[in-house]
Amino acid sequence: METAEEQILESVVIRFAGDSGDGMQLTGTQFTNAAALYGNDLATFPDFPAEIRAPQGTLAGVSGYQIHFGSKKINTPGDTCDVLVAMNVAALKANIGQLKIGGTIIVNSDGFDSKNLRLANVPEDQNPLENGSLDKYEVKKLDITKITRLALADSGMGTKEIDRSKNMFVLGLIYWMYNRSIDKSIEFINSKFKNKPQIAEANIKLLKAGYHYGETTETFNARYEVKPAEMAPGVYRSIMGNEALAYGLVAASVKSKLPIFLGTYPITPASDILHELSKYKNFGVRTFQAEDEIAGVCAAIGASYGGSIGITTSSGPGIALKMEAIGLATVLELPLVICNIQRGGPSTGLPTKTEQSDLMQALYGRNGECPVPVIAAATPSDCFNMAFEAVRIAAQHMIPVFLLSDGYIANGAEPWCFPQSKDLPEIKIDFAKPTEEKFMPYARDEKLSRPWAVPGTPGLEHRIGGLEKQHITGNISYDAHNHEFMVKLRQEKVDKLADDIPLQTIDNGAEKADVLIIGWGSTYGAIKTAVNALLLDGKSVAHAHIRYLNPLPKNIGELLKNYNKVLVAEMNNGQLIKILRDRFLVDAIGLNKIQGQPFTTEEIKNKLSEILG
Amino acid sequence: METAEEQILESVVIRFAGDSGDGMQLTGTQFTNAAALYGNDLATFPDFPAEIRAPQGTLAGVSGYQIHFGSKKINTPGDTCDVLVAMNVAALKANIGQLKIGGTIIVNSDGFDSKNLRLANVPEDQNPLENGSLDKYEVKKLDITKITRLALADSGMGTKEIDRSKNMFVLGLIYWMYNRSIDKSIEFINSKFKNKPQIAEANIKLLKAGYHYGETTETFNARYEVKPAEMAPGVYRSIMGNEALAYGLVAASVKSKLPIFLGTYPITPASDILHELSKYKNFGVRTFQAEDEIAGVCAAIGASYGGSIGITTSSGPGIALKMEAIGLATVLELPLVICNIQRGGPSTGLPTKTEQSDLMQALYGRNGECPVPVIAAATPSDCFNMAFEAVRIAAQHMIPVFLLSDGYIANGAEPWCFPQSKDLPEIKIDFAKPTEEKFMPYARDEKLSRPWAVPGTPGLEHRIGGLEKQHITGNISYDAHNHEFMVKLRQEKVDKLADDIPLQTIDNGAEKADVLIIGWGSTYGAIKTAVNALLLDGKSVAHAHIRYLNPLPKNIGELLKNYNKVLVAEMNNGQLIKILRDRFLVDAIGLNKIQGQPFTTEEIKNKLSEILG
Amino acid sequence: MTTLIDQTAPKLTPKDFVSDQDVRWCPGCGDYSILKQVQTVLPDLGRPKEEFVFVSGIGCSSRFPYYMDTYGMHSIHGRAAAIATGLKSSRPELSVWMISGDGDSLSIGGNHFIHLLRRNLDINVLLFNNQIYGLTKGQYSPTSEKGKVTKSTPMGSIDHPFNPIALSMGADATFVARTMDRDPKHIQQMIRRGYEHTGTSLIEIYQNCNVFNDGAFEVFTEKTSKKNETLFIENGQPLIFGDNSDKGIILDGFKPKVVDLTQGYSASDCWVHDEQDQVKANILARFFDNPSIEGHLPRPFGVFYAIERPTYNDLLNQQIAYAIEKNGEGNLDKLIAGKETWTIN
Amino acid sequence: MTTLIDQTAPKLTPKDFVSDQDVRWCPGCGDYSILKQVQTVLPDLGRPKEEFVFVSGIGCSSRFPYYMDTYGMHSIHGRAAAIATGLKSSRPELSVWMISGDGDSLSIGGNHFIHLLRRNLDINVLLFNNQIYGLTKGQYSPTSEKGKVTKSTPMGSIDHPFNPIALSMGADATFVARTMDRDPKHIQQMIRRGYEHTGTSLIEIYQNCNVFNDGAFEVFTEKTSKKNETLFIENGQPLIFGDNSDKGIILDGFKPKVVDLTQGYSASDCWVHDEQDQVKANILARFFDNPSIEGHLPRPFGVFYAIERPTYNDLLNQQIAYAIEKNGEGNLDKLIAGKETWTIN
Ligand SMILES: Cc1ncc(C[n+]2csc(CCOP(=O)(O)OP(=O)(O)O)c2C)c(N)n1
Ligand SMILES: Cc1ncc(C[n+]2csc(CCOP(=O)(O)OP(=O)(O)O)c2C)c(N)n1
Ligand code: SF4
Ligand code: SF4
Ligand SMILES: [Mg+2]
Ligand SMILES: [Mg+2]
Repeated sequence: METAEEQILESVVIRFAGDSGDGMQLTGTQFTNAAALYGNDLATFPDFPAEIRAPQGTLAGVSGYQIHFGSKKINTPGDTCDVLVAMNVAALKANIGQLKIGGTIIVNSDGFDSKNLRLANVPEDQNPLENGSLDKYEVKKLDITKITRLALADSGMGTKEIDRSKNMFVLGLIYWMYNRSIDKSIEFINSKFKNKPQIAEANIKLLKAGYHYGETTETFNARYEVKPAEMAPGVYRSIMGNEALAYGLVAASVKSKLPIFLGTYPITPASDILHELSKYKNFGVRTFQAEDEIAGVCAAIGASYGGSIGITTSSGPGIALKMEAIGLATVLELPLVICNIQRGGPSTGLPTKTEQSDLMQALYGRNGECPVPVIAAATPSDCFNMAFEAVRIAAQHMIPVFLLSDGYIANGAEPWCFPQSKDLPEIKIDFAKPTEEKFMPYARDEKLSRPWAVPGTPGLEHRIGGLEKQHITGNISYDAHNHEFMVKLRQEKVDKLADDIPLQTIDNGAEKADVLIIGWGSTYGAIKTAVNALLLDGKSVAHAHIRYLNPLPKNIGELLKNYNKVLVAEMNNGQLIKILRDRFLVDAIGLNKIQGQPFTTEEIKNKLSEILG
Repeated sequence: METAEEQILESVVIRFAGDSGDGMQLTGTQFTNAAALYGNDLATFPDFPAEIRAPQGTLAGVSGYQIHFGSKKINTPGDTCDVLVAMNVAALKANIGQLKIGGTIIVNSDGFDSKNLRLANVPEDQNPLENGSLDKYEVKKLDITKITRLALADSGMGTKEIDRSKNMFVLGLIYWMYNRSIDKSIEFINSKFKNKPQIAEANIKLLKAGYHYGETTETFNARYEVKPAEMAPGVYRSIMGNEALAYGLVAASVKSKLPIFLGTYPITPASDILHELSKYKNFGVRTFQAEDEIAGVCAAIGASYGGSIGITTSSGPGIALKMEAIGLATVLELPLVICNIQRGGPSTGLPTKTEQSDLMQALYGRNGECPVPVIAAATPSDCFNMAFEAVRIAAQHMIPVFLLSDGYIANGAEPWCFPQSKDLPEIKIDFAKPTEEKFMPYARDEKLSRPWAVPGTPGLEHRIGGLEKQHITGNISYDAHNHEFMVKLRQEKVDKLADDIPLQTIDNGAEKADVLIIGWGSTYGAIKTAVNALLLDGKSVAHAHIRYLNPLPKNIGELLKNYNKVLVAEMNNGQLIKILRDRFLVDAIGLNKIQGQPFTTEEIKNKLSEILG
Repeated sequence: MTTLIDQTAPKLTPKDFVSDQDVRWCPGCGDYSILKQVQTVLPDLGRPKEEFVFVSGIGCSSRFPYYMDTYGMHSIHGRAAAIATGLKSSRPELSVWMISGDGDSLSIGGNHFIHLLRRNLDINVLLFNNQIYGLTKGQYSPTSEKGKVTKSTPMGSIDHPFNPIALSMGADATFVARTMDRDPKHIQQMIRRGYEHTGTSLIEIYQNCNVFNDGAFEVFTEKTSKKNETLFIENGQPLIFGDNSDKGIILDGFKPKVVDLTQGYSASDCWVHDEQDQVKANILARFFDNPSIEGHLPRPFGVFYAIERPTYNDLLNQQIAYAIEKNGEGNLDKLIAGKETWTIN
Repeated sequence: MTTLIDQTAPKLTPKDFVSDQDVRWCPGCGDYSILKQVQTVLPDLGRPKEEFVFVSGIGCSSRFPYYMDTYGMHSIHGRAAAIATGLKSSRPELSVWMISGDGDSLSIGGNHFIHLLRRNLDINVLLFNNQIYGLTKGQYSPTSEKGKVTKSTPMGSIDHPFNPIALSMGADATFVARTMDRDPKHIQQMIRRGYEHTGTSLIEIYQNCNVFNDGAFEVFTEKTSKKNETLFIENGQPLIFGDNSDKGIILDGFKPKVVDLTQGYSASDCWVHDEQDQVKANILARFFDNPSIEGHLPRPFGVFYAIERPTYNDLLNQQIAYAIEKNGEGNLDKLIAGKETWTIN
């Protein structure tokens, strides 16, 4: 019964929005998996409140999930959406601004009753479903609550439980609209509710109900087809940043033969790395949920001393607490990987929102002259690469390494043509071995790295500590010139790392142009899309994305000279730009967004256009 | 019996050096007081080991105290010394490098026996008293130990106790050499050993013995006179930086009528501020020795919320621990003064040595965009002014303020023409009062400061916290634009403080010149002296000393344009220079010393001369 | 806005303590009840509301101050005790309350917690123990039972949990009590007792997190099991519990034993609770078995221990007063001048 | 440098544990004796020296590792417990020792300290208690007695001090002991017992700081008073002390009382020490009066409490082993691929 006409689209953005309890994150994730398996390229953006479950029906309680999928290369979750699912007034109110003119709204009309209007602070006489304010959109009004209750009337479940299945109806409907199979979601439901067959059945029933609703009713006069994207050949999966980061660490552990020890304390949005790694005990991964962040990082340092690769994960406030210990690790010259999944600051700030405002903290947040390498991941899948790199640098150079990610890529998803284990490079580690000579714990190799001598090795007994050490012997030294020498040596050790990282490349655009836009971290997708568009318009613009923030790649200074203007886009009030201005005395311009939200492509395009004049 | 000829000198540098147990710090302080009371200008530099009492006789155990006093303006403790007192081989070995050719050495010959030679790692056949290596100096060899034992033979004291009085003999001798009265020291001894008259008597006996030794023996063929300095009229006292800092806080407390609450944890070299303030309970000063630094700063924040001026003191590693809480105070917008008495870093580093390497930490050491004012004291007495300023800014602007000092000025002394209470400005504080309207805790005045409403005030009940707040109401807000607005507002609040601080002046030299040397903090004296000398030589050089580091005085950009070259001298690896380069794109040059020791005048002169060409 | 300085001001009601902010806990969360009981008790304490200050850390429970129309601070994770210490030391006349969770006070804030107890500041501590990290969505906490499967312990937790009452006793607390979210009257009673105690009053509150740890305290709160699984202790009263108050606790040497009061034992055989007996309070603190163990002891609720000891805030302010009395109010000019000065004309 | 893998290698001597660094404590400091006793005991433990690791925080006492010719780390203030936890969890076969001071472990490091005890990692903790901050030159510490005049408390301290033994019991330590710097044989005995214990062994060592707190433990260490002021407890032995072993401790209900064994009481009346009795260990822990108080109890030395409980390090490594056994060693390709993949050709 194919009543609806079929249209082919290049890409679509859907935003699911509802109450925290409405299961929008799950709906989004399920649709994401289906789109990924279908072969679309995609990017997602979950956007949820800081409360576990803020009061139902209120603006504070709205939880959103946006997916952008298409048959072309997708770099961002989309500035605006084509379809908005709104489970209640609050969800509509909070998200309508993002909907394209002419876009489709699927609303649960039950969520627009007097109570919901009141909770969302909408006067009774301004019900958006009735006051004409949605005239510029295509509104599909469904009483999803009612349908759900009817469908499950004789399931024997209570109303509260029944209502919780509403999202499955929505999912089914959207599957139908975009011509997707519901099979994988059925599999998922069956496995999720393995021990609650009644609930599994109810969910499946509604999923099908939603699908059939689309097919049967004439609510929708069109059905859409978004063809698979043309992507490089290979095997793909869908991946989120925190997952990728955890895999990257495990991969590096396998490739270096160093067991992982994670010392950490839960904090949003970093906790998922702990959750992931705690599952991989059969890789020899030890996870230690410590009493606080300080204990987390210190335990990691203890483990590194013992020959593991010590890792610690956190977000801004937790990272602040770790700084004293990171200073210790710097002087001990032990490997340590510090993952900061940044969120909105300062202080507790906006815990569930994204930001890039901890770069300066990573670079300078310790007492004394205490330089450490800092690297940053650009996309969800890039978290894998950079986590691998962080371990490699830390272990081969005997140094603590900061890996910066943020809430946006940590929770965002994209298709990933993942590598094979055999194609990943080995990370060669040589533990110190006893020799005839007296062991010198602060002797150095050509990388200026010192030997890693692990307890249990006969003959290499030695003591290390946080007081200034004598060059070579590692004994305590209060000598004035030794101190200056060691401070400079630790700096040189970081600087020399520039020999062991890739040169900076231009990601997009010409080697010489009018404007160079520089980004780092999660702004990659938005900048890429914006620059792509401008290049198509024939604009003289280029994009460089810095993954290695300290030391900077050796050629950056040279590269900057090839552009008349330099724009530095950051989700903070201007941090990388300070470094570039200081280092290269270049009059770079800042594009800054500090809204807990990623850049839109438009914002970047507009700024670039303004500069291009 | 005036056998010795008298010479008049403009200034003299004496360095007392001995074992940690030899009482050199006390000797130095006593002589300092005497010189100060006599009317000399002076500067001092105590230099002691990290251990409480490192093994006797070793290089690690050497404790030194240098005093530079004169009839002219004295700005530094002196690059080199005229007189070196060395109580043993180790003390001689560690300090001989600082003695001027032709200078006088007073040695305790008993400290050069086989045991002492061995402890100081000097081969038996290279006893410096015998191998001619001291030929270029005037060596006065005295067996001070023997004299002391003889003098106190029938005191009834044990040898160990007797030996501990050696330093009094030295002090008496030096008093004689420089024509000073021993009366004040006798007073001091009597009051110090009020309950131990036997020890008091022994000390006085030796003090006199030293004095008489100079007078009687013909060891010294000259006696020196250093006339009082020409100083501005006024009442003077001798002052050390940490003392001055504590007084400045108390003065600000009196002038603002805000009681002081100090929440802190001991750490070198900041502990003395706690020790000082804990004595002033009759000023209503509450000191809380907390369980750690975090509790210290948090308790101060709690007290500030209650209407006290919350203060916390520490050094690098402790400051690192406080950062999360300082972020909270920034968002709470409560007054807080954070005093960092900097020491050698990173990590535990060189706890008893000086450094200026925590500037970046103060500016950027927190998560998120978290700007706070940073100011720095330039000399021991300037600690008074800047502590007063820190309280004023914190309380009037409702903001945490960093006050930077360091080990050098914290323990160094100088004469101080101290102010009268009546001449100090009032610090006007208006606590919020109930009005007809609903209280808005985040409403703002023209300084962008919010009201300070203290618990106990009826009608002003309100809640504050570390989550992002809504403008004006202070309620939690996750709104994207409000967040950006608040981040910028907090930055603007700091920037606007520039209206409330003095413009930058040129301390020395012309308004336009070839080279401008910029310093901050404790480098003041050395730069001043060096620039003075070069100006006398007719060189085109000037000195600006920055006390307000964030925000910078408004005219700094303009001022920099008046000089062809800018040199930034810092006891770190280049921190302020980064800020200036970033802000003003000026190709400033760095002069950096990271040796745990202050700059010498020579070092600065040499660098300036090199640049002047 | 009424001004409450006037002593003849109308008596406060619970509503006066309700702030204008929406309460944002999950529906069904045990925190609601605790909030309500605090709002119920406060008006009765005869204190103007501007004298109350609620200080919290971070966690679901720590959102509490926002919902109270008093002074309040939602601070940072684990540090409420330290902030409250500064406030109470400098403003001893205020009524300072600390709100915290098992993570907030026993994990990251553990050090401030034990130091607060030993210093004995006059602060009322409400410790919301839900045996889970609620706000960060369900990791195990220092009070979670061994073997607990959570997001961070897929194979079960291997940490031996703290016994908060025993830890508090070890830290020399002067007032130690336990209550539960589902017994409003008892919470009210404990809050009142805590308020009346001069010194730090530690009140552990079993609080159900129905999202991440539902039913953790079910055996103690559900009608069917409550009477047999809980032991309500009262000063001077024998330890009796059970469906029909038919069970008692006796001490066999130092070993507590459950006896059947219908079978040869009577109330007068039972151990009589004495709040001032440290040894017995320690024994009671160890009534902490897993309720699924055969022959386990019931879980005590009520005041375990309450003694008087000078508070830090009193001692500090006494020193201040004494210093002023002895040396006179500080004279700034004298202070700055120090002992020795000289004059240059 | 000899390699010690060889089991037939020559037996180690104390000298083998002396590093090449000069010992830099003040002459007369109690730390010297403790160092010596550790160096005396270690060779007897039958372990190659490369398996020993000493981890310390910051403080005079924390310089200890530098003087031991073993692996060691002098870390940062208060964090030794956390560092040792990471090391022992990942390298359970090493013999891990933690050296710390009363400030290091009970002030800034208090939280890690109590968490270490509850988790029960197999680590030997030597807590050098000198009731003062030595390294920072003499401020009072969390174990200093009330009223103590120090640099930071010119009018006397107002903090009620921790009782480290009671605190450790409250934190569910499995091994709790006390000894003193001036009793070499006893330290050695305690160190051996601690080493043999599987789990965290907390050994509090009274240590004289002759520069900033001289004589703090004089009544316990001086010949003239020692016998009457100290009570050496041994498992299974009656609690007897006094100049001629003429005094005993009996329990009057729950109240310990000193009795005169020459006057009607005999050894068999005395309380017999049982290391596994938590209640009695708690009572002993409270033998903590100021020795100047009339009728005070003697201060106990020895093992207060010792029970077995699975260690965190064992449990963690068992989970690892079990996971490998159950799921096979991790396959990286499988992990990365996850559950669902698709192929583009
Ligand atoms: C410094 C820091 N670390 C970690 C966090 C993340 N965090 C917030 S609340 C919390 C634990 C919450 O547990 P609990 O204290 O028991 O409170 P509940 O939510 O269960 O009421 C954690 C780990 C944080 N906000 N700050
Ligand atoms: C983070 C930090 N805070 C403070 C200090 C200063 N500090 C070093 S040791 C110490 C206390 C020493 O006391 P204790 O632990 O009892 O050791 P002791 O010297 O008495 O052996 C303090 C406060 C420090 N080094 N680091
Ligand atoms: S997560 Fe648990 S503790 Fe937090 S509000 Fe929800 S039910 Fe309450
Ligand atoms: S200060 Fe005290 S504890 Fe430290 S080394 Fe000296 S005597 Fe020992
Ligand atoms: Mg909890
Ligand atoms: Mg100590």
